[in-house]
Amino acid sequence: MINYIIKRLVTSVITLFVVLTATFFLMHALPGGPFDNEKPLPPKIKANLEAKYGLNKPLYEQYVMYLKNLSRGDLGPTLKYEGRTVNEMIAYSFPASAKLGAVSIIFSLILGIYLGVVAALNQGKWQDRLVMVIATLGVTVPSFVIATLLMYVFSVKLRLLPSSGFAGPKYMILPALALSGYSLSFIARLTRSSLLDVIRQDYIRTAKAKGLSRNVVIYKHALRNALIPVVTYLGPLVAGVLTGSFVIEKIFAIPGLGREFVTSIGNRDFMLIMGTTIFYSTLLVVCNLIVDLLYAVIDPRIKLEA
Amino acid sequence: MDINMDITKDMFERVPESEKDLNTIVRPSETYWQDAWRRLKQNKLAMFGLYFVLFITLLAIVGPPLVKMFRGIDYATQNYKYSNQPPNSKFWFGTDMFGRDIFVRVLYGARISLTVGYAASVLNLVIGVLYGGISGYFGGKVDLIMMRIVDILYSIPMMIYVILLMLIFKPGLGSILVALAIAYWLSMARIVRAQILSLKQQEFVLAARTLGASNARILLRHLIPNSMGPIIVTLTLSVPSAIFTESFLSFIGLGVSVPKASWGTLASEALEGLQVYPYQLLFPALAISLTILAFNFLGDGLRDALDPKMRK
Amino acid sequence: GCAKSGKEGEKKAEQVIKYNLGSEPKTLDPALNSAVDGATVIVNTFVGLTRLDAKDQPVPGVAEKWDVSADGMTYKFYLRKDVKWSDGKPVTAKDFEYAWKRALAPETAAEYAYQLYYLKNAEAYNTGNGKAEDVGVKALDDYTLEVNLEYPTPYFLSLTAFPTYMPVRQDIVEKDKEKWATNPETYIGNGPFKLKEWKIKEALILEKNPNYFDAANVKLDRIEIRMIDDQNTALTSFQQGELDFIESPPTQQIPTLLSQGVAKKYPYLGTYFYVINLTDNADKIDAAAAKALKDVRVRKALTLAIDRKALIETVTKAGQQPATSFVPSGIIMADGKDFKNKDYYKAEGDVQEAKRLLAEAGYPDGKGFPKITVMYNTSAGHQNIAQAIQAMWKENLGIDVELANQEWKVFQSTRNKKEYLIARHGWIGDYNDPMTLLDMWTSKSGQNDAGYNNPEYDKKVDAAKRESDPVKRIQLLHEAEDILMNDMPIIPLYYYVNVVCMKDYVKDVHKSPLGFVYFDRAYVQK
Amino acid sequence: MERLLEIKNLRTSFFTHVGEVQAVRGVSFHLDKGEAIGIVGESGSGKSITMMSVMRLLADNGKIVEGEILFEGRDLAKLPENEMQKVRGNEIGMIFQDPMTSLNPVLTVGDQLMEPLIKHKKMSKEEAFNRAVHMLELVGIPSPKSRMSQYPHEFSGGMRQRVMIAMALACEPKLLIADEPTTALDVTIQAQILELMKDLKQKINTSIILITHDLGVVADLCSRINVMYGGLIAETGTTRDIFYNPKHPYTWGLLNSVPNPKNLVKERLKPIDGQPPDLLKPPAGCPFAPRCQYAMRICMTQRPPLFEIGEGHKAACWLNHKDAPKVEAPIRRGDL
Amino acid sequence: MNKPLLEIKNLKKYFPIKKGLFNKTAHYLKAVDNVSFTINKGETLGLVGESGCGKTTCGRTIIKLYEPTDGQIIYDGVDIAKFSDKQMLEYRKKMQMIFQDPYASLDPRMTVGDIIGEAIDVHKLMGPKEREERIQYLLNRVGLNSEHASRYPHEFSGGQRQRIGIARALAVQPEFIICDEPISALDVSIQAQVVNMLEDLQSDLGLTYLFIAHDLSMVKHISNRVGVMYLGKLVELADSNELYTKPLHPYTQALLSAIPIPDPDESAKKKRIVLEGEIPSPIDPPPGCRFKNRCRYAKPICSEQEPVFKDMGGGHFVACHLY
Ligand SMILES: Nc1ncnc2c1ncn2[C@@H]1O[C@H](COP(=O)(O)OP(=O)(O)OP(=O)(O)O)[C@@H](O)[C@H]1O
Ligand SMILES: Nc1ncnc2c1ncn2[C@@H]1O[C@H](COP(=O)(O)OP(=O)(O)OP(=O)(O)O)[C@@H](O)[C@H]1O
Ligand SMILES: [Mg+2]
Ligand SMILES: [Mg+2]
Repeated sequence: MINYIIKRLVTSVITLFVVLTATFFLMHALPGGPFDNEKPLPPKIKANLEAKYGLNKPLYEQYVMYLKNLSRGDLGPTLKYEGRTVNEMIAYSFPASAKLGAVSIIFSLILGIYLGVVAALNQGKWQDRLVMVIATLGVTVPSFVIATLLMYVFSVKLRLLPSSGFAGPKYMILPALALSGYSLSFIARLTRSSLLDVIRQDYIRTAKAKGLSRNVVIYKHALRNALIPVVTYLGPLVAGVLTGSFVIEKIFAIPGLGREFVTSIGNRDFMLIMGTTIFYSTLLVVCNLIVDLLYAVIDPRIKLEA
Repeated sequence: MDINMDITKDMFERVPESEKDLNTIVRPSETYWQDAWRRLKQNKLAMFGLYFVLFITLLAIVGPPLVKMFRGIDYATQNYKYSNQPPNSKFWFGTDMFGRDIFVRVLYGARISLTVGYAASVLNLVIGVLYGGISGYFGGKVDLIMMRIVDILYSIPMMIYVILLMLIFKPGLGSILVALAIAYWLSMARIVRAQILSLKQQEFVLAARTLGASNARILLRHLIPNSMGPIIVTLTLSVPSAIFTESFLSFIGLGVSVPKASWGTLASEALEGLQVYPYQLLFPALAISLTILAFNFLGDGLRDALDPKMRK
Repeated sequence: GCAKSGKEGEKKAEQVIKYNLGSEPKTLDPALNSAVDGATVIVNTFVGLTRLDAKDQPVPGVAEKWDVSADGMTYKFYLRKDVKWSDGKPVTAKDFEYAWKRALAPETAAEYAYQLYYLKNAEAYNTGNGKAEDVGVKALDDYTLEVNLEYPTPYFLSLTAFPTYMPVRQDIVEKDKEKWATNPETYIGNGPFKLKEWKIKEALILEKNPNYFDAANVKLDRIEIRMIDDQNTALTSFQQGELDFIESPPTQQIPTLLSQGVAKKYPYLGTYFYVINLTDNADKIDAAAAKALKDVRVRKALTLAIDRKALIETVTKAGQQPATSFVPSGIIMADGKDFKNKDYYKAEGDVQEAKRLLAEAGYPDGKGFPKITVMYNTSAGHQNIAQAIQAMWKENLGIDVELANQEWKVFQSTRNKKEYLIARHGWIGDYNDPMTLLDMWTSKSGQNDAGYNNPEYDKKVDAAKRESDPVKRIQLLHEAEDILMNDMPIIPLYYYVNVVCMKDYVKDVHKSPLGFVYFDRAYVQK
Repeated sequence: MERLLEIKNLRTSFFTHVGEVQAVRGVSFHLDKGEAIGIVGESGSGKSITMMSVMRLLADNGKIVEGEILFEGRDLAKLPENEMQKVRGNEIGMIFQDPMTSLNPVLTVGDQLMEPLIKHKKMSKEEAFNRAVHMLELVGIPSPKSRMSQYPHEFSGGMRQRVMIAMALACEPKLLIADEPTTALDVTIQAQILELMKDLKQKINTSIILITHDLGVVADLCSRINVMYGGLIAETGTTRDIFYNPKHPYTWGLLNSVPNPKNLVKERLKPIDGQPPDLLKPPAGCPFAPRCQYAMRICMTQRPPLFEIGEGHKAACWLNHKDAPKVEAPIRRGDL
Repeated sequence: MNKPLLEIKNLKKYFPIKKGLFNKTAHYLKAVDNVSFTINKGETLGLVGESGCGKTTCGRTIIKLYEPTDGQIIYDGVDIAKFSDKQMLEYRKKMQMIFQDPYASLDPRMTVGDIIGEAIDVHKLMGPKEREERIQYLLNRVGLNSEHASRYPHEFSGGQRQRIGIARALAVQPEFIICDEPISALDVSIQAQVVNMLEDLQSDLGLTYLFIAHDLSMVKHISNRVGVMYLGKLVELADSNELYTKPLHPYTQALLSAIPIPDPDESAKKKRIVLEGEIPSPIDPPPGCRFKNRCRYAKPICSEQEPVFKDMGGGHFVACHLY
């Protein structure tokens, strides 16, 4: 088990290293730098700025420097926000995204699984059809549309919920809903198909033959097995949702990390690009690892062997 | 034991062997595809999906020239007199700020969106399926490395590629496809790989190997065709996301340039004016949603129809 | 606006304005800031030697009076003695000297250092070719500041109200160079408000500064500044009452908002235009198109074929003014008159003339005219304008135009490297003088993306810079603009306006033509 | 002897999109208290579905179309679902063919064993635990206590089948239905399980219905055998009747198609040619007729009734009609 | 008849079980461990044993679906154990395999004709017309109709599918066929059909079989000689009648006694040797005789020394310390 984790971490570090190297050089291949503005700066001023951040050095030197700092856990200063470090920005932005993401994931899990169960148990009936239509739209309609519509209905028309900011639980409802569209639908679809698989299994027949009630059969015997494939998909899903969504954060004006991830590229904020990419990839790796460990908890057959 | 039927002696004559066909297959003779088609036909939703997809594709092909012929306008014709008109008998879907007929623009947008959708599917099919297939089939180190590459591609921010691509390629459908080709097949590759991993131990694969079939043959003739179910589902789900990715890429500047518009760009442009001109969003969004649903119904139906497990 | 000051004894409701800045400021450090969002915060937390009044004319600020030498090259500022920092320490001339030199120091790497290039030897120091001691600013004593300029600069007194010219406190800055401007504790200003709290990407809270020398006239207790960058969201929040004042509502809704009186228009010192690549680089893109565009008749035809009125009414919609010259209206010159005094062409354009010119250039009805590409940076607004112009050129001239858009930074690099044929451009003035616009088209200007090169024009602009007689100077500037508009390296489209939505109970907020918002005289009347 | 179960003219169908699959087409038999009977027959002949009808565990598209299932006088076919739940696992226990897939992989063996006890016998956790341990001991699982907290995958196939048996017998049901309990197991393990069942039958005195397609398996354990073919009973009788005096050509074929290992001279096997019938369109007459080498015209058109051969021995074959030509049963009884 | 067609010498197939940080192989699953036997031309060698004892692995290793870990596979005088895929291509026409699961062994998406014809395509044996004829011939040979060529496997019953599998194996005109439990998934009444057909084919085409099954009575029926495997080892090998009448190894004895007898009287008379416990894990099996923990006669030596596989006369081999 420990061996397994260590091994996973080692391969992950290698993957991360490639990701960060590729991102570093690709990013520097982009035209435009952090200090190119609508009003071009006098070359000398630009040079001063570049010198300040070490961007005047040869690329490989910057790269080595970056790795050095990274090994100390220092992601460098942001080029966009004067006087702020990338570590600070992430430390500040991630909790907002994560909080929202956590609410959204919990919501998606509860409702998604419930809808999936309803659909599976009514396979082919209208409930199933309805759930599948909703789930299909949820997976395919992009979140900005969902978000805009939600805001239009609940903030503009009904005036029930605030449209922007992040000041309390009531501010989280709309963005969390919008953010859940995809994951909820995905989980519902997955639960449905996996539950349909499971309820044809022999052990479900066994459970019924023991005279257990329908609910016990479904929720105790079937659902746990059905959730195993759901769990495998949870890794990237959780990582994705926790780091936030650019669109949702922009629309609901949430000070999260998802926006940083996208805007840093537009700003050519090299440090922030690297920082968010590394952070996101690491989170992905960790989530996947946790999910795999969780997988072993849910499914006793899985032996984590390296 | 009361047998109250007329039983005559001659009924106890032996039936000669020749009259019995011992190997008849009771089921009607159908090819695999006939059978699949029959099952698909029984699925009403899937058939709705199929007809809708065909209809909208046909409309995309013949719609714009017909409108041009009869009404003399096309997707780019501006007329400020008619700016921002709500739907009416002249402009069924209303007009946009330039006075362009949204109906015509949606028709034309279908061309781009569907082309992107179909092309993305082909890309997905070719790159994703082959990549995942090779990775899963060869397994071991090959698999490890190929899957790490997928992870890496997955982790590098998409915007970076897109911007770099923009420098290399001229904007247009072609460059959208290149952009999609880089990172669009990752989930397909993962799904196919998982499928192949479980299929490759099946006895029919071993049988092919004992016959001396090459790896390529086994992969292309046996493994991939047998992964068709998940492949089709992934494909149908990928069509809408391709449609939306296109609008994003077009907005960034990689895709088709204005005044050409796809459904995705029509929708995202209209989003801003949602409060004032909701109909400008309604029609493209409806077109997308209906098409997505149609594709998904069709995909689910196809998966069921093609699944050998479902026919026993 | 002093009606309320008498009732101070009453326990009145807290005076708060909730304002949407639209984006997280890059920095609040007056030296380092180069953006409008940061400037808005800085002008409310700092005050310079001068301030701008409601008509944007300089009035005394920290300096109560000043002397100007006859050649206009030397200023002597006499500072008020009662000006204090928000922590109570007095503001001295040294603080100005320190602040200006700090902004110029190469290691500070201030983007807007060039705003101080008017000072003698400032550019040399900033570019590493001179010494700090030689820079033309000197605190003669605690309350006298002497400034020497490179050129006579008639608008210098406006500049001293500009964020880059704000004083900063040496002890504070040097204690924590990196972060002093991010922390409310150390962000010590001398303006009407002080920073209470900074929630990154969420909100900036400003509070009345009791140590402000003119605190008696500041009525607001607090300004809550939000950073909602989505215009639709901002408008929704505004409509829900979560915000009192937002900038640039969504274009589509502006006509309605304006007609309802919710939105207000303010002049904005800037022009939206298309720039034409006149360099040889253009040949590499499309030799035929480059050749056509190098013909001034073609450029004029393109300009005249645009109906700017229609453009503004149906596309941009925010009540912008059609640009019939390069320098926008609204710059009041020393003679008390608006600089803009003529239309170089009609706002509706002149299609007949355009056709004639195009035919003369050898492309009757657009026949044989090469396909040209208009490049813009990715944004719905630019895209709409481009589409409209594409249609107008097609209809009026029979010219086929392709549109291409690029990501912002890529676009900048494309435009700057002159790898385009026609590109979208826009310029917002840095200070309230035509020079801020005309200066960019001199052949040596780093901002001359057209590659326009007319020695005559260079001469006029240079002469205007050295001219100390205001009237002659205005004349020279007009002559320069005449040359520019005759050569047409650019196609002006419209003058920017600032559209904001403000609740009707928000009073006396001042939105300057440079885009800054001044809250020092604002109040709420519910 | 007292009747425990009596099935009367049971017809069960599945309604699929291709049509009605008549899986069981009129089956009647009975079982006395303490008795063990076997049901043998071709794959797909309806053995499992008959018993699933008794348990009322048919798939959603399956339906008991006709017939009565009298269990101690109650008609299970008409019992409401919640009443039926009290019968399942309590009065009737059932074990299935594949022990590898019949236990829930994510629940401990103990948990699964205790479930019916807690549900039906209203035992406390502790009582149920002790009882479950006892049951494991009974089916011969060493160190049963520690095994309780293990998961099915930690058990071998034979052990899992023992767990299944322990589970089915936990509530001391009056009837144990074993649906091919040894088919998926190795011969040596099969022998263990059969011994165990024989043993338990004595100890616990439950009645047993053993479903199998292996005649060897029933020979030892069951007193009576029903042979099924094509959704119908082909022949029914005591074990001795079926083995030594079979009256149905399908029974003959079944007995003949297995090689006799005692035969030292190699002898050609006698297979039953052809394929089993498709129950979507069951033949009008005898379902075995198309494969029967003695098939007569009547067999093709008229379904044979169960001809009484002797006391409790019946065969559904027209050859037993008085007008039919006499046929000598071609079994190799003499060889043995 | 007595010329060996295939000689297996000390065949081993170990599956590595990877562990640790750097994929170090710490354990081996010894699925086939030092197995030797010969198969003569035209004979049928039966191979029985409990599930997981390595029968399938043995068969698959012989036909090189698995790379042998060690040992020789001498086919017609040539050791093919180390042959590459390319070199094997020639032998793929001589050796064929019939699989256990009639459902999983036919590609559900190919027509029966294509399944049978695949070998012809792979080896480019003949043109389209001849191919067609050959497929028809093969279908008839295994008792199916020519019209079945255009159908799909799912339309066939288990027995028919198994015949399709046989036709596929026959397509390359092999000399040697490994039958891996070809009948265990079939109905009793159908098993005999397939067995008879295999026998007919053998006599008509002069085939040699390695017949793997766990049903001893069927193996005995079809085989000339029978080998008994236990946990990766061959424990006994003898003429089939000899093995049945005079089993030497305690495991073979137990196996024989466990066969259910379809005769109530016989069955009642019969004394069963019920083996305690189950087959242990083949991962790193302990030294000594692998059967010792279930053996009635186990002696101390059994846990110390591995019994050698010795000839007890007349080609009756056994690996047991009792002898
Ligand atoms: N859910 C179902 N839908 C349609 N047909 C079904 C269903 N379940 C069973 N059948 C059909 O019912 C018939 C009887 O099946 P049953 O399982 O009783 O056979 P069996 O005698 O138990 O065979 P086996 O020995 O293979 O277990 C078969 O033809 C089968 O295909
Ligand atoms: N590809 C493989 N990788 C690892 N272990 C394997 C592999 N194939 C088989 N084994 C293991 O090798 C051992 C022998 O398996 P094999 O399939 O040869 O047994 P068998 O005698 O054919 O059993 P059965 O009667 O169940 O078919 C088993 O323990 C099995 O788990
Ligand atoms: Mg069954
Ligand atoms: Mg095997």
